[in-house]
Amino acid sequence: MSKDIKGSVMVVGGGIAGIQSALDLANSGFLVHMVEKSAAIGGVMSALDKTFPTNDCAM
Amino acid sequence: MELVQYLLDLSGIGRDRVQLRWVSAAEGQLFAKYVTEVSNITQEMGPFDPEEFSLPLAAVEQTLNSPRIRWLLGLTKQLTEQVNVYNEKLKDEDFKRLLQQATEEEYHKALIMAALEEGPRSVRQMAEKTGLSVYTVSLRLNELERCNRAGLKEYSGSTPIFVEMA
Amino acid sequence: MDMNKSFEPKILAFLCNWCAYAGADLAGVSRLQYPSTIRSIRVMCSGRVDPVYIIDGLRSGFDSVFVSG
Amino acid sequence: MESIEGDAGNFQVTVRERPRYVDMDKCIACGICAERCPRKVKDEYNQGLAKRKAIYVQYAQAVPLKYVIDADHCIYFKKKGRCKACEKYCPSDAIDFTQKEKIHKIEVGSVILSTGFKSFDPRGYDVYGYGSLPNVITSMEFERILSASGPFQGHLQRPSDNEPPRKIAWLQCVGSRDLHTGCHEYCSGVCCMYAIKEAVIAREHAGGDLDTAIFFMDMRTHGKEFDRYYDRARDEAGVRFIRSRVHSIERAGPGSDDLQITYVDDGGELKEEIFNLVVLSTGLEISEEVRKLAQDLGIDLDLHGFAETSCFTPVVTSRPGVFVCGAFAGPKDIPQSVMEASAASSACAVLLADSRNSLTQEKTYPPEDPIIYEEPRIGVFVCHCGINIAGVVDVPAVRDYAETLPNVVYVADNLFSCSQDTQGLIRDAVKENRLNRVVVAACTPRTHEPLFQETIRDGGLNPYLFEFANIRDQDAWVHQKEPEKATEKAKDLVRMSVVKAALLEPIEPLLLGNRHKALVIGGGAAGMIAALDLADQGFKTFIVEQKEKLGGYAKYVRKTWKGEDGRAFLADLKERVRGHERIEVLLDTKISHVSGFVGNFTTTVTTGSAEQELEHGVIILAVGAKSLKPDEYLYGQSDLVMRWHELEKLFEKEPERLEQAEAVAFIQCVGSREPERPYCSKFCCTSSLQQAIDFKTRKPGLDVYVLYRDIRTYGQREELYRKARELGVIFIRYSLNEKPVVEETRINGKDKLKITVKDHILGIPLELQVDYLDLATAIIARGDEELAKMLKVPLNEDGFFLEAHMKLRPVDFATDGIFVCGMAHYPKPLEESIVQAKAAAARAASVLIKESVEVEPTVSVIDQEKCIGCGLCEACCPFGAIELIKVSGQGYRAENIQALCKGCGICAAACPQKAIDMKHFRDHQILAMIEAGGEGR
Repeated sequence: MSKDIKGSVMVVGGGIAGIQSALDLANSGFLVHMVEKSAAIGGVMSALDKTFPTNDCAM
Repeated sequence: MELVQYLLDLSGIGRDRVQLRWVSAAEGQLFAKYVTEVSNITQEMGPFDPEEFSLPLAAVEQTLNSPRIRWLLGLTKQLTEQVNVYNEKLKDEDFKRLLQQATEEEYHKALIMAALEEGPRSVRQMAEKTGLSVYTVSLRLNELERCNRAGLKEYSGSTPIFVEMA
Repeated sequence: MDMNKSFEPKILAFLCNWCAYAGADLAGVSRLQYPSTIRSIRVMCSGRVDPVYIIDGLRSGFDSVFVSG
Repeated sequence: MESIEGDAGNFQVTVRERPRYVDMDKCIACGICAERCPRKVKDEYNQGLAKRKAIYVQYAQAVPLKYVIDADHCIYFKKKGRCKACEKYCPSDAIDFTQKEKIHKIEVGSVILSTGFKSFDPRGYDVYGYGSLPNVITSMEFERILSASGPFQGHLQRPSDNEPPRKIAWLQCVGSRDLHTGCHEYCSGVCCMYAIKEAVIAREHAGGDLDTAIFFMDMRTHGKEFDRYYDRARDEAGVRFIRSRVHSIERAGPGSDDLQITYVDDGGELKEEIFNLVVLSTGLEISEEVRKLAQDLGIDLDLHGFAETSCFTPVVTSRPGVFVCGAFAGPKDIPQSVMEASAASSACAVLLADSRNSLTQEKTYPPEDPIIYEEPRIGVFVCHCGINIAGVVDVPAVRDYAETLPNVVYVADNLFSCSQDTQGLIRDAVKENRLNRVVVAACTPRTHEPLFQETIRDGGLNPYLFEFANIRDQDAWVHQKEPEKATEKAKDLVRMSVVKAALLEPIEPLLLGNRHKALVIGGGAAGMIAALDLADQGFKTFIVEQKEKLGGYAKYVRKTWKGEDGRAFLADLKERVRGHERIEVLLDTKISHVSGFVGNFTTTVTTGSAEQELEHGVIILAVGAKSLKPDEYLYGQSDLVMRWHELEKLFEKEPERLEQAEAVAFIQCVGSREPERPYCSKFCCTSSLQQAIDFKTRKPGLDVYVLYRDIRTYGQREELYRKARELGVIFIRYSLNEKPVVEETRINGKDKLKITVKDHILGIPLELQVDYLDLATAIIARGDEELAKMLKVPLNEDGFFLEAHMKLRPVDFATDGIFVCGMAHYPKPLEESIVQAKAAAARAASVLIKESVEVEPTVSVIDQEKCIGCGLCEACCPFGAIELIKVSGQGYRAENIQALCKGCGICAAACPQKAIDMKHFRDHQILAMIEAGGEGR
């Protein structure tokens, strides 16, 4: 592996998984670049009305 | 909390005016059930009129704030699970009796003080106002006099009139 | 005092943040319906509830006090 | 994203940024542009059920909340140079038609692909008439119909005539578990649960008068608390569950918008039923676009387009340094995606550990405004929460009422107070109106208080100058049928909060040291993986295992469902753990005491008779679970009855037994999904089928029976179910109230078992004679009440550890610094334990890297002038957070140890001198709230 390791990560996709990865990495001291093809992050989960099994609001 | 309920009974307010229930974070259902329960109990008791009970309320509050009761409460565990300075361990029921007795005494004192707050009074007047017997009033008044919380003001005829001391 | 049927009790509630308050939130999440009689105050533990608060609640116009931890 | 060049640790990624034609710095998201835009376009966010403009925001809570021009539909771009209405009306000059596509070259150490899934499009699959029958819709469309921010504002209506439907059917497995061209043979894993949820919520919206039916093949509610949800939907909400695969939907009659479903019921009878609306539970699939991207990046995909991964390294792709998580790695639900996301971040952190903190900056806040020490100027913000609050409580009335309260100088109401733009509004309102106290009336402080505290901090206020009024969880949601009373209650709660807010005072943060070490409790696969990930990131880690060796339940896993060698993996894992310089393993060791808090735990452990204290900053719970030893089906009475991996082991040790056997049977759900244990043990179906396939492959003449209630080979494990059927494994369904009966018998001088089970199609009892019976018994919790109590973390009703949030915080607890993974959380297959272990490591690492730990500063304050040194507080404090110290000339005085104080306030309530008060819950603050609450009688 090259000696010069970059302390940054690119996350491709801004859905719930991408957001969680990005948050964890940022909280652990890494710079995160997030790439999302649509105009806003949130992915499919943001379009759900409620989530099971607690019926919490997906927002 | 048991003590508060005891005091509420003593004062005629009624122990059911305070309700205690345990609910854990996972027991939403239980919470809803308890609120319904407490609502129904309260509904049955009817509205509470703080004006009517202003004297007992003041006395209960004073009792709860009295160092003697706070001490006893705070030491519950120590007194019942360990030993006191005389190397005695109190049984639960003995401690309960002790606490109740102390509470009752303190409450009566507080009632008398609350009555005196409204102005100088004779023993008989105090008994009337507080609903206590003349004998009880004399006993407690004596104690209050000893710790300088109440004192003799004057005689109205041959009847002594007492006042609260600063 | 007349026992008016339309009497709506007003109840002061002290809820422990970690237990009863969370339980109350869960009741909400599960949409369990209960009477709209309580006004709750969040405390960090039911042990915070000084007995004097109860008397104060009654004096302030509540019909009863509900402590839940 | 265009391409990745370079190697792990040092990639150059080329990204193409599409122009928005809106200047992100200037756009204030006022919406005037969209109002003026003359071009209407189908709104894909609302699944085409509504229209949006050619300039738009995706949804009201979008991040970033900035408008964007859809060049494919914009009149300016279509007819060169025309229109420009948006540019004309934009108050902040944010429209910029000259923006061009930009190519960025970004250098990164690693890449995570979380490209997600696309919902199966049933258009090409004409048996369901989707596209031609207006009232046949997909589940995603139905989600939008239910949503308060959706096309019908949350009112339940059907597309054809906007009438409320009275009967709705859900059809499961649309595009999934289906071998037709264009469909997928895998199970999408989430549709059963979302269909039940939609049915339950639809009934809630419709107010009970709605008939809901779900047509399904196997009900796959295998996740935590899922079976309970299913039971409640059936028994309490009255959702009908019909076990049948529907083959066609037809118009109910000429001119009718209703739909006729023809199906064969459980008993083989042909039935017809008419519904007003049919929802297709469409599965998850990988889009062409993502497949192409993967190909360009050199990532191997499996047959179905999901990223190829191993069960042992679930987030690792075929290209080193490129990781994957979420639905791209296989169909899965939200918590599993969230766990994988954390796991992927852990994998990146291991790879890049040496360069940690090289490129990041700490977030800074503006200095606190001295205004916080002036007279209270309170701002009150009342939240609609879509229709969650506003549907019951009269929000504008509450807002207007708040304006009349003392010290209130600013009021506002917001659709979603938690959205990023509203956060900006609150921050600006604080600054513009010189507010120094903020009250938000919304959902619940337990989830959202930190968010608003952060917001006012950005506005220059101390975070403790904030007060929450809970008007959703404890008001709107629980008094849905009494809107007036709920509004009254909301006003009372706001008044109480305002009164407290006026008395709030700033509180300084409390910073404590951090021990950069971890304790992992449990030395199974999950515990070892978590320890390795942490140790590889540079943190010293202890593993405490109560047994005399490492391995846990994983030692029974001979093969993963993908066929990989479980034992070799475990052996390698143990080797790596033992050889790691930063891991210390303590076997035969029990936890006897835990004290402290995040960053500063001290745990006493006992090995034999020796005791020692471990100091560490985080705890990962990986205590695992065990399988039930049942007292039914002759287990323990007949040598021919075994459970789980026992039969497999027997055939391995004594192959002649398999040679001589003529028939074997498996019974599923033994002790699971019963009233006593109403949950699914999740991986028993997969495990039994693996064995069934193995036996059948080795000996094709063997009769293999699987007695089941629902086959739950969720996700891509469905392949096993198909394979087993192909090989001739015989599946017989039984129901809970007619369990199979097992008896001992002798046939031709050989001990055998006779199993009687009712065939659900023929309705008659079947008799099976088998040589061996293997029971898939429930996976049960270890009974960790004591440990849970020591750590002060909750267990659920089934004895598994209960995480902080089922969806979004699947490895955290409400108590900071403690995490859970593996079967201690819920029964799960090895690969999911590994994911969760890595996730726990990622979450733990984010605590361990910090220099210091910030703890809640809402602790006790002791007035030593009033204190008489009686020691009652010291005696009653449950956390040992108060001690008596000697003060010269005054005897003893109480002093608090802030780090240990949890802010419970028992000491304050007990102090006879009233010398103790609690920050943020001060005596006079609470008394003021009581008084304010009692007003108005």
